[in-house]
Amino acid sequence: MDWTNLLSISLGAILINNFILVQFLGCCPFLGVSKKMDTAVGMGFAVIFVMGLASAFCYVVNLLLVALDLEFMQTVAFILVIAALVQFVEMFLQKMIPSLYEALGVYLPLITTNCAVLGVALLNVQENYNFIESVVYGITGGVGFLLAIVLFASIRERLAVSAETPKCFEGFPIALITAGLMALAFSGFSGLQVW
Amino acid sequence: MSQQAKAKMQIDKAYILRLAGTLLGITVVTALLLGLVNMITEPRIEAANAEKTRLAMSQVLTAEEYLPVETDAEGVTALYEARSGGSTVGYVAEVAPNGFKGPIQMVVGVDLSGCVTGVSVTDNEETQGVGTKVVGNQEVLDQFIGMSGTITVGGGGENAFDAVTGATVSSRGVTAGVNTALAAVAPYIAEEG
Amino acid sequence: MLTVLYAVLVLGVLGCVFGAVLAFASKIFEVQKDPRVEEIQETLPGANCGGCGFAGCSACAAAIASGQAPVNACPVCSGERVSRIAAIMGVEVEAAERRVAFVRCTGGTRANKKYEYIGISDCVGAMKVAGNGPLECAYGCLGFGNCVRACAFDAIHINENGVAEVDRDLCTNCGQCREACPRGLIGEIPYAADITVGCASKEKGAVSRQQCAASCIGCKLCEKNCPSDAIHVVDNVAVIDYSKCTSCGTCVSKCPRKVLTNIHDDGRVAPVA
Amino acid sequence: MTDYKELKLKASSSPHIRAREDTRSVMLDVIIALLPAWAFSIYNFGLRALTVTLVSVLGAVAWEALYRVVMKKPQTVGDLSAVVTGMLIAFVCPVTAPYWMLLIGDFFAIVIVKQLYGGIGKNFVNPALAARAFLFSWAGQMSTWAAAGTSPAVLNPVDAVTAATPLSYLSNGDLAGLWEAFESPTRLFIGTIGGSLGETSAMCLLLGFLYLLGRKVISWHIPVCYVGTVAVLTFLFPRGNDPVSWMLANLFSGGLMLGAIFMATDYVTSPVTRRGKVIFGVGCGLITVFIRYFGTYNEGVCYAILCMNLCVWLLDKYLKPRRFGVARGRKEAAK
Amino acid sequence: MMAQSFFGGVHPQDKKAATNKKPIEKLPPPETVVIPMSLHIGAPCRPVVQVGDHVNMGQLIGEATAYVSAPIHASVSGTVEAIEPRPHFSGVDVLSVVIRNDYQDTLDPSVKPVENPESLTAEELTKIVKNAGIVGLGGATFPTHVKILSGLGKVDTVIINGAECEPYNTSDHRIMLEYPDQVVGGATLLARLFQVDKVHIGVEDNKMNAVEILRQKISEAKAPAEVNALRTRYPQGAEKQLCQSLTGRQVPPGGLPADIGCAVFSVDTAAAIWRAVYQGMPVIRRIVTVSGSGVKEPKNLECRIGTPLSDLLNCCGGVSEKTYKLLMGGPMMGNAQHTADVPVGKCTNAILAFAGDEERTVENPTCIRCGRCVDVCPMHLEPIFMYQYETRGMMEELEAAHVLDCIECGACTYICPGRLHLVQAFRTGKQKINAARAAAKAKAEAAQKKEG
Amino acid sequence: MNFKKQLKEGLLTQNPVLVQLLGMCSTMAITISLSNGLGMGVSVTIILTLSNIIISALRKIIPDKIRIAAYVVVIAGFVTMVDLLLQAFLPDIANSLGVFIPLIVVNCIILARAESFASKNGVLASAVDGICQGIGYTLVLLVMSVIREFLGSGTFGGGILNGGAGIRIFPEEYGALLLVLPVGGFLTLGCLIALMQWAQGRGKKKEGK
Ligand SMILES: Cc1cc2nc3c(=O)[nH]c(=O)nc-3n(C[C@H](O)[C@H](O)[C@H](O)COP(=O)(O)O)c2cc1C
Ligand SMILES: Cc1cc2nc3c(=O)[nH]c(=O)nc-3n(C[C@H](O)[C@H](O)[C@H](O)COP(=O)(O)O)c2cc1C
Ligand SMILES: Cc1cc2nc3c(=O)[nH]c(=O)nc-3n(C[C@H](O)[C@H](O)[C@H](O)COP(=O)(O)O)c2cc1C
Ligand SMILES: Cc1cc2nc3c(=O)[nH]c(=O)nc-3n(C[C@H](O)[C@H](O)[C@H](O)CO)c2cc1C
Ligand code: SF4
Ligand code: SF4
Ligand code: SF4
Ligand code: SF4
Ligand code: FES
Repeated sequence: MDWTNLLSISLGAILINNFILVQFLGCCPFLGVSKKMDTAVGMGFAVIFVMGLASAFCYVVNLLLVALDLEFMQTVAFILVIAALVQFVEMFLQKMIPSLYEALGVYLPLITTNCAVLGVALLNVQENYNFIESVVYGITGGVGFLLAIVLFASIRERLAVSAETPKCFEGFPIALITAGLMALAFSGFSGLQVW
Repeated sequence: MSQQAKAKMQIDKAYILRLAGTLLGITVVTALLLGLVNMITEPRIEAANAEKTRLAMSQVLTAEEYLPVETDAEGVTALYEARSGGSTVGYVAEVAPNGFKGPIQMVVGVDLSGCVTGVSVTDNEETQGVGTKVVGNQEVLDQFIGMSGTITVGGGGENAFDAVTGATVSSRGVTAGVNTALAAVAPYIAEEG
Repeated sequence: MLTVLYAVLVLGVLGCVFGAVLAFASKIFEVQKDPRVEEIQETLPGANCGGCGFAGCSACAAAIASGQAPVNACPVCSGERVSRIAAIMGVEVEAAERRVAFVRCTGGTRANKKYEYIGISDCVGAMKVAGNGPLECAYGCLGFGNCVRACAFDAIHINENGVAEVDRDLCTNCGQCREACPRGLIGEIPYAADITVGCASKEKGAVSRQQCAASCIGCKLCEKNCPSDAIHVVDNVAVIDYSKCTSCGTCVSKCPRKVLTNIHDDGRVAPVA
Repeated sequence: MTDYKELKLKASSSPHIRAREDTRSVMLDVIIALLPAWAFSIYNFGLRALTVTLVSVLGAVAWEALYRVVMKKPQTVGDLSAVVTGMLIAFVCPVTAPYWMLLIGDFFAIVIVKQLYGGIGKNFVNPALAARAFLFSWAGQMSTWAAAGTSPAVLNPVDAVTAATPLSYLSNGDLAGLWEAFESPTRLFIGTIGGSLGETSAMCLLLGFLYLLGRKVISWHIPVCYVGTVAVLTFLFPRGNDPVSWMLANLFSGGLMLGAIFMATDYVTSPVTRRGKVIFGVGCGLITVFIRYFGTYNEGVCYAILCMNLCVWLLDKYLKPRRFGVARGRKEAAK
Repeated sequence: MMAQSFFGGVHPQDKKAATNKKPIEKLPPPETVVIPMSLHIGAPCRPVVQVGDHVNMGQLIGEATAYVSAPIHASVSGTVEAIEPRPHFSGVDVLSVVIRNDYQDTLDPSVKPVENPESLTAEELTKIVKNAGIVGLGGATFPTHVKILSGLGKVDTVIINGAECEPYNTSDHRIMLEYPDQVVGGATLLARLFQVDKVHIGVEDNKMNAVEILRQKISEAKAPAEVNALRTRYPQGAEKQLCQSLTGRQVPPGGLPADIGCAVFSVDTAAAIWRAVYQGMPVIRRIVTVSGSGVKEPKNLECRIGTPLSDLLNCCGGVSEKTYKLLMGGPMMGNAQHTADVPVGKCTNAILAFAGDEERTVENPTCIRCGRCVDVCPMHLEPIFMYQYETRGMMEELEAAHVLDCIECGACTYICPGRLHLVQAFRTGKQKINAARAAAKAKAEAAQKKEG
Repeated sequence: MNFKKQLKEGLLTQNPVLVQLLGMCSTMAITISLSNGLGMGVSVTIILTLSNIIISALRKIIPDKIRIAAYVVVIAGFVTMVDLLLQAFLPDIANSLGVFIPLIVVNCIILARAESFASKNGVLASAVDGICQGIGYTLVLLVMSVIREFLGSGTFGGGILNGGAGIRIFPEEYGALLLVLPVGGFLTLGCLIALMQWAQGRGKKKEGK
């Protein structure tokens, strides 16, 4: 196992090509569930969980598709897998681990339609990642999402207690501008090459 | 599984069948349609891709046909032997060096004397306005024509590529690509000559 | 053709399997919920104003659904909304007359000040500084807008005279402003009321005349002239009994201090010349 | 005697006396502390250093005034914070940066970063640094460095003599080349080198630091932790075989001193507690070295501070001062 | 010994030079005194005289109505003219007894020294303190006998507070200089009361002459006391900070000094205890510093409780017509007055008139997040955030930020370059929180009653 | 059914991006040239309309429990078809839209319309809804593209006009590069939504008077 390779995949997914701030994948939950820190953290972990699982499952499904020369069906097959997975996980948690469901539950359905999850499955194929790499990419992509959403939520909390924004900028506009300034800060990591 | 759950499932067999059946129906129809569309488009997509590669190759080295050659040179995605009138006129290598943001897909033509005949970038993710000054500017890339051996970035001299200010990384990238191609082709030329 | 067949097979199998798995799962992991909670919550206004006494609209919905709170627990919901909730719960309620908040002061810039106040814009805060705030009148609106901040419906504002004024159409009578006002100035009138008393000063006439140009001095002219016995001076200030008031406007024309107004005349409290 | 009824009294809540320092005087102190570095830049780069700074300051003040007028908000240019921002924007740009670029930078800093959030005290990233990052839109202009001791033309500096900055040697790990070009750490310290307008002279910036410390405008925590972290990391992981001179070269080149003294300490975008400040400084140091070593940008200071700006509320939230009367280490009893 | 200090605090110009060398002058008693029935924290007194009654100086006119309350005495002899609400320095009108002075100063027969001061039991002493109407004369006016009772048995360190950290004020300083016997005598009584072998007297080191005089008196009288010079730093005199400076212990949140074995009394309180025991005199006089840029001739005055503020100012040559602020108390903690008619109370240690630029308020206070308020808060709070929570109505967050710990010292507000009205916001926030708590409690009680 | 009303909703009052705040990923990611905006907009409109039609037609058949899964498969099917067709016939656009074509599957607009409109309304109404919402989406993409392309690269009509290079309005070196990078996506959309909110506020004020 090549550790540096995995590390560089992780670093890429977290900092350099952050799913939200650089690749624009998963903006809806990013903007929607970031008013408060605790919900943002919940969402972040839910995304990590689902992105990891989706990477693994889609990798397996993709093996089948490739074997049968059915690459053009990737989108359909992946999204079916993800939708089913999310729904299954949701039902499972609701019954078996209600406390975790309470914490994550409301966010899970949102994740089905989260670009980041399908995105990670498709990018795994594009980058030719093997199973381990795919899973690592999925999880660290989720970690990048968590990082971004936690910082974002913390800033939005600060804005809620101090900012005086013009009326027409209240709500989403200022949130987007905030995200833009975050992306500006993260642009310092672009092109980072550690190994 | 608990007794209760089992009982529940038995009662609902019809329901389960219905769920599975509906999903089955929808997926089957979708798959059918997709398969059909794919049948129509696949040849076209393949043809388009092949044409694109051919076009790129013809830009860097004119020849009648390009025959794939096996190579295990590092960093080379594909190597073609360019033939015209039955004889080899040179080689074209597909390489993908790292640029500023990701791999720069490019093809490099090399003639039998080991000189670059042309460089063409087929796909890249470089920054618009910065990296594209290198990868999107054929004039800059044409600097490579005629160079051989190992090319350096800047520093003057015959085999030096003048980096574009502000886009050193992209410049280094394409240069590395050309060097990889030259290195991959070298053994074949040696054989030939 | 083979590809198409494979496509159909693979996706069909996937679909079938997931359909079945989800179906099983939905049975195994079934959790009972009271669907009414959600329905009620959708009917509630969602302002989370707290007027009902529960921690936000969802808590209120849960309380209503479980029968802990009456169907009209939400003070903000009136008429149609209440009957919808009642329908969800399967009970009946009778509609009550709509009432709104009313600020019993029109002094503001016309009230005399004891000193120049420097400090935070907060009525409670201002009252902690010398002499219960800068106004000479101990009953007047301070105009620092605690009520405005308390209102979840944007229904109360500080007007150009520097006193709070309720927008009756937006007001839901949730009572949040009433609780927020340290002067206890905000009362309640029927939505349909016409005549209002714009002062709450219990000071004797001689004193309140000195303190504010817009004060009720308790002269009783209104009381004496009211044909319906609907207005009385209680504690040096006029009070209207809306069950008797016919909106004839006699008192308005008699009031020497222009404290009485017919707010439906021009929709707002008339400024005193 | 006095007729007490005639007095025009005011009343407010206690306290009734206030310290002399106000926002304006604090900003004035920062401007004063920036003067040595500014004077040095004029010595180093000629008259254009003066005009560029003036244009940037005027631009920043004008944008702020304009925004306040248009939005019908109380005028705030009097607090001089826009002047500081304007000066610092000029300080972090090459002296050859065209005037229109500076004005765009001013707009970005003042209107987008600062005023949209409500003005002074409300923005969450450093306006001047955000402006610099935004000006990298024109990466070519932002990475052309006039050589020290030359004076680019005031109006059209296209044919200015350019030269490599110490940072470009550092990013290639070329310590020998660096000393060949710049002689000694002393020269780097004094600052007769190329680079952004106001960043070259560590000496003058440290002078400003001492002034700010003496006036109690800033505390030592952020600058010392920041520079200290960079020093330790560059000493421990040198490129080349001379850790000490590698470390010194890293400390005195690029915007480290300017950033650590004037920009990481910006009140608005740094934590308010001491513990928060320490972590903030260390974080800035870590990211700076990380980007300098591995990034495509030669300089990491700007992005390091911007990234740590994003964490300020977290640091504020989780690094509260220890509550009075509650013993250290003991969990606070709930009520 | 330079005692270890507390965290934070500020160092305003002390401005004490205007009066700290001026001996205490006796102000002639006024024509009428207005004695409010609320001169202390706790329940107001019930008047025990009627309009038209003749009263003697030192006679009880208001009796305590609750456990936390202290009796009130006539400060002159004469006839009761009115019993009605009158302006009070707290800002609201308070029921007051108005006495027309007959200028006889007829002493009430109840005013007589204790016969055997050396052999008083703790119980007897506490009773004397209570009957003399002694309350915390350092400003808090908490009934001293209640403080003693709640501290008995728990206290191992008795502290006399001579810090006088507020700028301008010099009344405690003059007391220590001119009545060191009373202070040391009070300390001796307190030592006996709490059965400690040493009483700590804390004095800021800008009053070294007082330190020396007290040390001399202590060694002369062999009193069980020790004087500690403290760093001059506001709020050195706040009791929690003083305890920390002298003992290194911190009073837990919501707690009292007694919880860490301390009891704090101001020098004036100590002197009052001595007077109650050795002269039988209840609290009817007060030493007041009259100062500030608006006062023509700053002085230290001894006056009767109930003297209108205008009398004191007049005695000092009146005030400049540019005077824009009248304060009762020091500039950091005192209350702004809207009229000069309010009377001197037991807590009045200073009267200030400002005509210069002390105020320095601005039209649009704006926080620049400088963090100075956090640095100076002696209670380790974060005023900047508490302010934001208060002004945005975020009461839960405000409470979680421990606003209730705030001692309202005003250090944060003093230092704030943005000129925010921080303390006022905290006072307001505290009131709202307490009101909400009371409402919740009332609601719960009502619900319980319904059920029960 | 009221075409005009639905069109107004799609374009303004219920604009999917500016008001419902849906489908923001693609809106911000791909709007750096006119061709991108147009390509994406038209693709989404077509897919939205088709999927609305099918879902509306099937709404009575699909059981609730597998609703989402079924919708998603239908949508994904259309997306893949469009993707394949684009690759075959418009390879340049397919190339520059990249991964965002398959990602149309998860574009919240489509699922949101399926859930909130198509699953409750008739086929015809759903088709119209798809078209109107699609036009509203496309319009925003076009505006974003034009702004970002103009300020960022100094051209108009990139990828379409002037043989794909676009019409140059000012020299490339003056373009604010960051506007075509992620930063610019966030900022431009933020300002656009602010503009929308401002217009709404004014509209309300006028109504009030
Ligand atoms: C937003 C942005 C995008 C950039 N994109 C590229 C790029 O695609 N290719 C490149 O070589 N440099 C790019 N750069 C510039 C590099 O970061 C770095 O400044 C440059 O490679 C160093 O060039 P120099 O040594 O020629 O001045 C970009 C810079 C910025 C700010
Ligand atoms: C309601 C209340 C109860 C108090 N109870 C006691 C007590 O039991 N023992 C005590 O020593 N002091 C007690 N105090 C007095 C405080 O310790 C302290 O002297 C007073 O709050 C003012 O102190 P400060 O001037 O430092 O704020 C009490 C104060 C209040 C307001
Ligand atoms: C900020 C602050 C400053 C204080 N400064 C003094 C002071 O300088 N001298 C003093 O005697 N009491 C001062 N006090 C009051 C003391 O906290 C405490 O109430 C007093 O010393 C107790 O003694 P007493 O009850 O005898 O007044 C101050 C209180 C606070 C909150
Ligand atoms: C010590 C200090 C440092 C400052 N540094 C900066 C800075 O780096 N960039 C900037 O735009 N403004 C700076 N300012 C000015 C001001 O605080 C800043 O514009 C605020 O961010 C505006 O809200 C500084 C002010 C002070 C007092
Ligand atoms: S004005 Fe008062 S009662 Fe009316 S809605 Fe607003 S807060 Fe509620
Ligand atoms: S009505 Fe009451 S709360 Fe509202 S502004 Fe007037 S005094 Fe303040
Ligand atoms: S918060 Fe309270 S205790 Fe802290 S400095 Fe301010 S007034 Fe003093
Ligand atoms: S001292 Fe004032 S300006 Fe500074 S952080 Fe505190 S409240 Fe803000
Ligand atoms: S469009 Fe909604 S998450 Fe991407």
